[in-house]
Amino acid sequence: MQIYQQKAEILRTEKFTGDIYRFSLKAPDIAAEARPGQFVMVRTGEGMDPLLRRPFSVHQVAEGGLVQILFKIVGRGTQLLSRMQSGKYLDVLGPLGQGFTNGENNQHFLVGGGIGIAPLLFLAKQLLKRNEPSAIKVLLGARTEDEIGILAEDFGSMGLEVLSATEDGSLGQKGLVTDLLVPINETRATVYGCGPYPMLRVVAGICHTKGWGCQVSLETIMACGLAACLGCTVLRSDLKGYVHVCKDGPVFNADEVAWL
Amino acid sequence: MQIYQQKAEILRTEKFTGDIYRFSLKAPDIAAEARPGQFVMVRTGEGMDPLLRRPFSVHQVAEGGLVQILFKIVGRGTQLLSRMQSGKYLDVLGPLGQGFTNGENNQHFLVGGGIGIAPLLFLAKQLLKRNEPSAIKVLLGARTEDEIGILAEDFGSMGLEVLSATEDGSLGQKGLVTDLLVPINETRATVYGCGPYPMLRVVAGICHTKGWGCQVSLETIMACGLAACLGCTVLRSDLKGYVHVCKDGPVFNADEVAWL
Amino acid sequence: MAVELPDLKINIGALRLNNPVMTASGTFGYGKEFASLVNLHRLGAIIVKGISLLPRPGNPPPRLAETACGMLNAIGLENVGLEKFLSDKLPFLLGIDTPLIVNILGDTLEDYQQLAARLDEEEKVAALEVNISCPNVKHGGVAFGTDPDMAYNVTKGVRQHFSRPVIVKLSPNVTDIVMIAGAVEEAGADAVSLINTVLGMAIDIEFCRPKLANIFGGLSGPAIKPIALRMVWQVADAVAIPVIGIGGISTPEDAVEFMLAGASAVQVGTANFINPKATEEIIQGLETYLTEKNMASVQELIGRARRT
Amino acid sequence: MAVELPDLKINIGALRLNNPVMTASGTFGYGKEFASLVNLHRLGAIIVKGISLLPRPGNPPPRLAETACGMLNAIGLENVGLEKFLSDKLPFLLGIDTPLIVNILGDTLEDYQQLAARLDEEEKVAALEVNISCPNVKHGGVAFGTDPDMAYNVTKGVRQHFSRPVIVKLSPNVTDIVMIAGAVEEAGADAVSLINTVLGMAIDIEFCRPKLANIFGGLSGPAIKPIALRMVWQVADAVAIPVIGIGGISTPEDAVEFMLAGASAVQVGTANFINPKATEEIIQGLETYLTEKNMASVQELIGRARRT
Ligand SMILES: Cc1cc2nc3c(=O)[nH]c(=O)nc-3n(C[C@H](O)[C@H](O)[C@H](O)COP(=O)(O)OP(=O)(O)OC[C@H]3O[C@@H](n4cnc5c(N)ncnc54)[C@H](O)[C@@H]3O)c2cc1C
Ligand SMILES: Cc1cc2nc3c(=O)[nH]c(=O)nc-3n(C[C@H](O)[C@H](O)[C@H](O)COP(=O)(O)OP(=O)(O)OC[C@H]3O[C@@H](n4cnc5c(N)ncnc54)[C@H](O)[C@@H]3O)c2cc1C
Ligand SMILES: Cc1cc2nc3c(=O)[nH]c(=O)nc-3n(C[C@H](O)[C@H](O)[C@H](O)COP(=O)(O)O)c2cc1C
Ligand SMILES: Cc1cc2nc3c(=O)[nH]c(=O)nc-3n(C[C@H](O)[C@H](O)[C@H](O)COP(=O)(O)O)c2cc1C
Ligand code: FES
Ligand code: FES
Repeated sequence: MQIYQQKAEILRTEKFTGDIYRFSLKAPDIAAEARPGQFVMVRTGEGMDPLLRRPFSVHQVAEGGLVQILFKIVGRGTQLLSRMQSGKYLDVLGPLGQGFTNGENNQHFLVGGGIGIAPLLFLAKQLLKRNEPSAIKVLLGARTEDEIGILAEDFGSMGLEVLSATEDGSLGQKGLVTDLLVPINETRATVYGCGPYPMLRVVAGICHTKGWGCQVSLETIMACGLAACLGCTVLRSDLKGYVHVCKDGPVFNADEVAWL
Repeated sequence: MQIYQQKAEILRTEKFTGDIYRFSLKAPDIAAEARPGQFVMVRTGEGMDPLLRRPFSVHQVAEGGLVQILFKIVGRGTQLLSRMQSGKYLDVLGPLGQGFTNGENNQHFLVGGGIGIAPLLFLAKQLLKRNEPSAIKVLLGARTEDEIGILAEDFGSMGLEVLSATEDGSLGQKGLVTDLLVPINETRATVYGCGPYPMLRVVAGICHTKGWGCQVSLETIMACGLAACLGCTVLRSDLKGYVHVCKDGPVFNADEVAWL
Repeated sequence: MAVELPDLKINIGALRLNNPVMTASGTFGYGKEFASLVNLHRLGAIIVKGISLLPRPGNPPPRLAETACGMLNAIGLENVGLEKFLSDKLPFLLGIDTPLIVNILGDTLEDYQQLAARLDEEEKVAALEVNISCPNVKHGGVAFGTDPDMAYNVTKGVRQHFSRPVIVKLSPNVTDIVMIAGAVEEAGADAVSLINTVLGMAIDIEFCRPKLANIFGGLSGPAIKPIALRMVWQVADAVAIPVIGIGGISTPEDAVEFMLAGASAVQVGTANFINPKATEEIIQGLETYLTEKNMASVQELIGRARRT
Repeated sequence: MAVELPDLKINIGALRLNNPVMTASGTFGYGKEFASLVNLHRLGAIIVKGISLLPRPGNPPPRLAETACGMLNAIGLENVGLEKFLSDKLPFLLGIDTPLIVNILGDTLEDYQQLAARLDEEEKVAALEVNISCPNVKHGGVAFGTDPDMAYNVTKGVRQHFSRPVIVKLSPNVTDIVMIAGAVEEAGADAVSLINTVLGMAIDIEFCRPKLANIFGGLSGPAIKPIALRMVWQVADAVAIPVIGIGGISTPEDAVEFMLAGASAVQVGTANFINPKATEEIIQGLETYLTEKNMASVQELIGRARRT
């Protein structure tokens, strides 16, 4: 697999509510190679502080060599990034890691929590190439409407059914996204989950119980994204060793990793 | 003496040729207190790298609480500064140090080399309050016209005679600014010098020979500007100890310091 | 309903401070330099530039160099000397209602003892901070702070000549800082403060020579914070006396980190240069942090990360 | 008129390198990880992740934390072990026309010797780099690299079992690195490389616990450059064997600084993470610098700042 380090021009920046931003980057090589669930490592500035690149899922690729990232301000790096303006260049490394694979089952559930929805749009497009829209459902959860409102519309316009849950009830059902999963009755299904660890743990548990396939995209702190620093470990399900999120993941079968 | 730490809005940025910039900052407290030859310490960014503030002479103060700095890009800090846009805020500390004093003599020569001209406009205005324009001459030197062209005009419009020397002959006489000083025949004069150390050394030598008063503005690397770190030392003329540029200077009588 | 502000008071042995934020020696002059920028009465304590028996001119310039998130200094312990400190600097400090801690340094054991004895006479001097990172001229210039026996002897000497709290300031340039801390505790120190600067250098590649005339200098600032924090953790684990954390502290969050690691108080150094109001902002920020965390006293922070 | 390019070749004992820029162990995987980003044939040498006799799983996560201009790692020396290195990683490296240096680590003297003996059989292994920052399990976990005798013994053992150049990699967490360097020189090391990471830590103030599961970790990156440079200067002053500089090197200017301080070559570590093309850019930049300075060979840089 080819990895590229590109100076990517920021062609467009969009600010959504809830401190969420979408950047469209001109990175043709990365756009050509990227697959849903893969990520890029981005420098958030030119100086040495903050030092490390930050990982972001490929949110979408689009015509003209565009790579989009969708991110939320949570600290200094994302703060700096959010202030960049179109016309500037970002140093982007990618595509990295193992993405989602097309589940064998006939029903596909895309489950995203908060900013975890980032890679699901790309995944949905990919799945639509091989599946009927009716075979794909999108389940989104967030604290409040702000965080997922726009994206919910994007999925809707692709002809997909979207179910939402918000903790404050401002969009969809009041509660957690996992609440939406529990009542579903399917014998053969694949769940693609992306979001905070506690949510993924519940998703993995539900899938295990129901006997569904379950792919989850995990996050850890990363230094290199290249399988070189060995810093991005999570415990294997056999508890006997570690997998590396940047190389073996970020997407794992839920039964590959330990849920602590 | 009162020192202020202010978040000063950048009201205007001007870019001159030769990587020289002039920023107009809204810093009323500093503007009210500052005297020619004093300086301010400016943070060049928000992060921790580069870490230290950078010292810049007060180039001018103007109506409405304005402080101007004139600076040249020479490294990372000035580079970062040059990219700031009006509307942003700079963290400015000042006014600091000892400025120029009004020489007792009837002739005043303002001698500036390169970006060293920065504090001389403010000084000229001050001197004009107590002296006839004919008693003040401005001698400017630079590698090429770019570096001093605009400023030469500013002095001219104040009714002052300006003599220039450039190394490439693009403005005024071809040669060094000190060449302009040598032929002058005055018995009682005060020279106010500002520029690179080698130039100031020559200026000090000429003044010594002619028996003129000589005030020079020195530069050193500074950490605090507050007489706290004791880092900004230069050797005293008696070779027995040090003076501190940020507290005892930056303007010194040429005979206070050693010329090595 | 009145909102209870969290209590910021802490004790360093017999020394009672209104809050745990002090100024690190050599970064705050003799206090007066910051008078127009900081409310000096608000500080936990003021620690002044290190004082020797006789005035010292310090090293030739250049004395400073900037590094990534840090700076190097080779001031060479320039100071006005004991007598001038007492006559010129102390009077201003007498007017400040904040504990004064005098940092002392010497070439020999006797130097330290004389300094301690004379400063003991000044009631305003609430405590001494003993800088043992200086070379012992009678021991071939090996720093007092790198040898447990020498560190013990200096501490003991000061202890015997000073009646109020003695803080010993440790050098990080050692294999085992715990061993040094143990030695000074045994010698009767009331507290240890750490770390002093880390020995470093920088080279000017245009002029092909070290950036500092002295070649080596002390590294300080955010760059050294992880090293300082580690040493504070190690020392707090090993000694029973209070530990004062120093090294790159620039924000309230930094101060909290050091206290969670086991520090009873902190000192702000290089940050004073970048943001002269740093100390006050840190005090304010500590209060905010405690309020958010529903903690009644800053003492609850001390060593908390070591207990979970 | 043909412009002469400056000569970048250097020797580390019997080891001949096309240029002085290597990859620091643990920051460049086993080479292959960077194959699509860097022209591996262009590097001075490739140093791979430290290898132990048996595979090691490493420490539990979190293993990383970012700090000001630096990072902490507590990987815990995770590696595939000697056999898997030979079977899975070496074949790819055989195809790269660049000297391969294998970094080795052990729990005991015997571990190091066995590694040396087995790797001596592989012609492709141009040199060994001996990581002595590891704890000696037979000596209560004190790191080999903090004690001159243990450092001497490890070096001697490896020396006796390996016929090509042996580089010993020094720990900075010591009072006197010159003493350790002297010991390994005496034991027959062909070169020393320094520095390994500086022990540090960071605390998460939200969760009130160390950011690393291992509590302590190794600090690397630009933050430590001044410390590394100082140690290179000190060691280059004291030993006759070549010194390889490591620590925060991210730009050609950084590499020049280390060579001016006395390093014969440099290693690029953390910078590979931030800018995977760093090594190539440094090689290119060295060439440019030499051209501008009218120097015919990179060897002219070595120790130049120490001679003026
Ligand atoms: C494979 C992968 C894909 C990701 N995709 C996206 C995405 O599409 N959109 C998005 O907004 N975010 C994504 N993230 C998370 C994103 O990388 C972090 O939010 C970002 O690095 C935080 O940087 P910061 O400097 O703003 O925060 P910091 O100041 O570094 O940290 C702020 C807080 O976030 C935590 N944090 C920092 N880095 C990470 C990390 N890598 N993983 C988890 N927690 C972290 C810190 O511990 C701290 O509590 C992804 C992470 C990974 C590993
Ligand atoms: C009292 C005083 C007043 C000054 N007034 C002005 C002014 O009005 N306009 C202006 O353009 N510059 C002025 N300077 C110089 C200015 O401070 C430096 O150019 C600036 O700090 C360089 O920062 P940098 O990050 O761009 O360069 P760096 O990357 O820090 O350094 C680039 C080069 O400049 C040298 N340098 C860095 N700081 C200083 C310094 N303080 N003095 C001398 N050399 C230095 C470095 O050694 C290096 O060679 C003044 C300096 C002092 C001390
Ligand atoms: C310019 C400067 C001068 C210093 N002078 C002294 C001193 O006289 N005595 C002393 O014990 N420490 C001195 N120090 C060390 C500081 O007090 C402090 O221990 C060190 O800088 C680390 O803290 P920081 O990273 O917050 O600066 C000095 C530090 C600097 C930067
Ligand atoms: C993630 C990581 C892993 C490392 N692993 C090793 C190792 O296995 N063996 C070793 O000798 N040094 C190891 N090091 C130390 C580096 O080789 C280097 O000495 C250190 O990082 C300082 O250089 P730098 O500042 O350029 O990174 C590692 C460093 C990092 C950051
Ligand atoms: S982030 Fe470096 S190995 Fe995964
Ligand atoms: S710059 Fe700190 S004393 Fe002058």
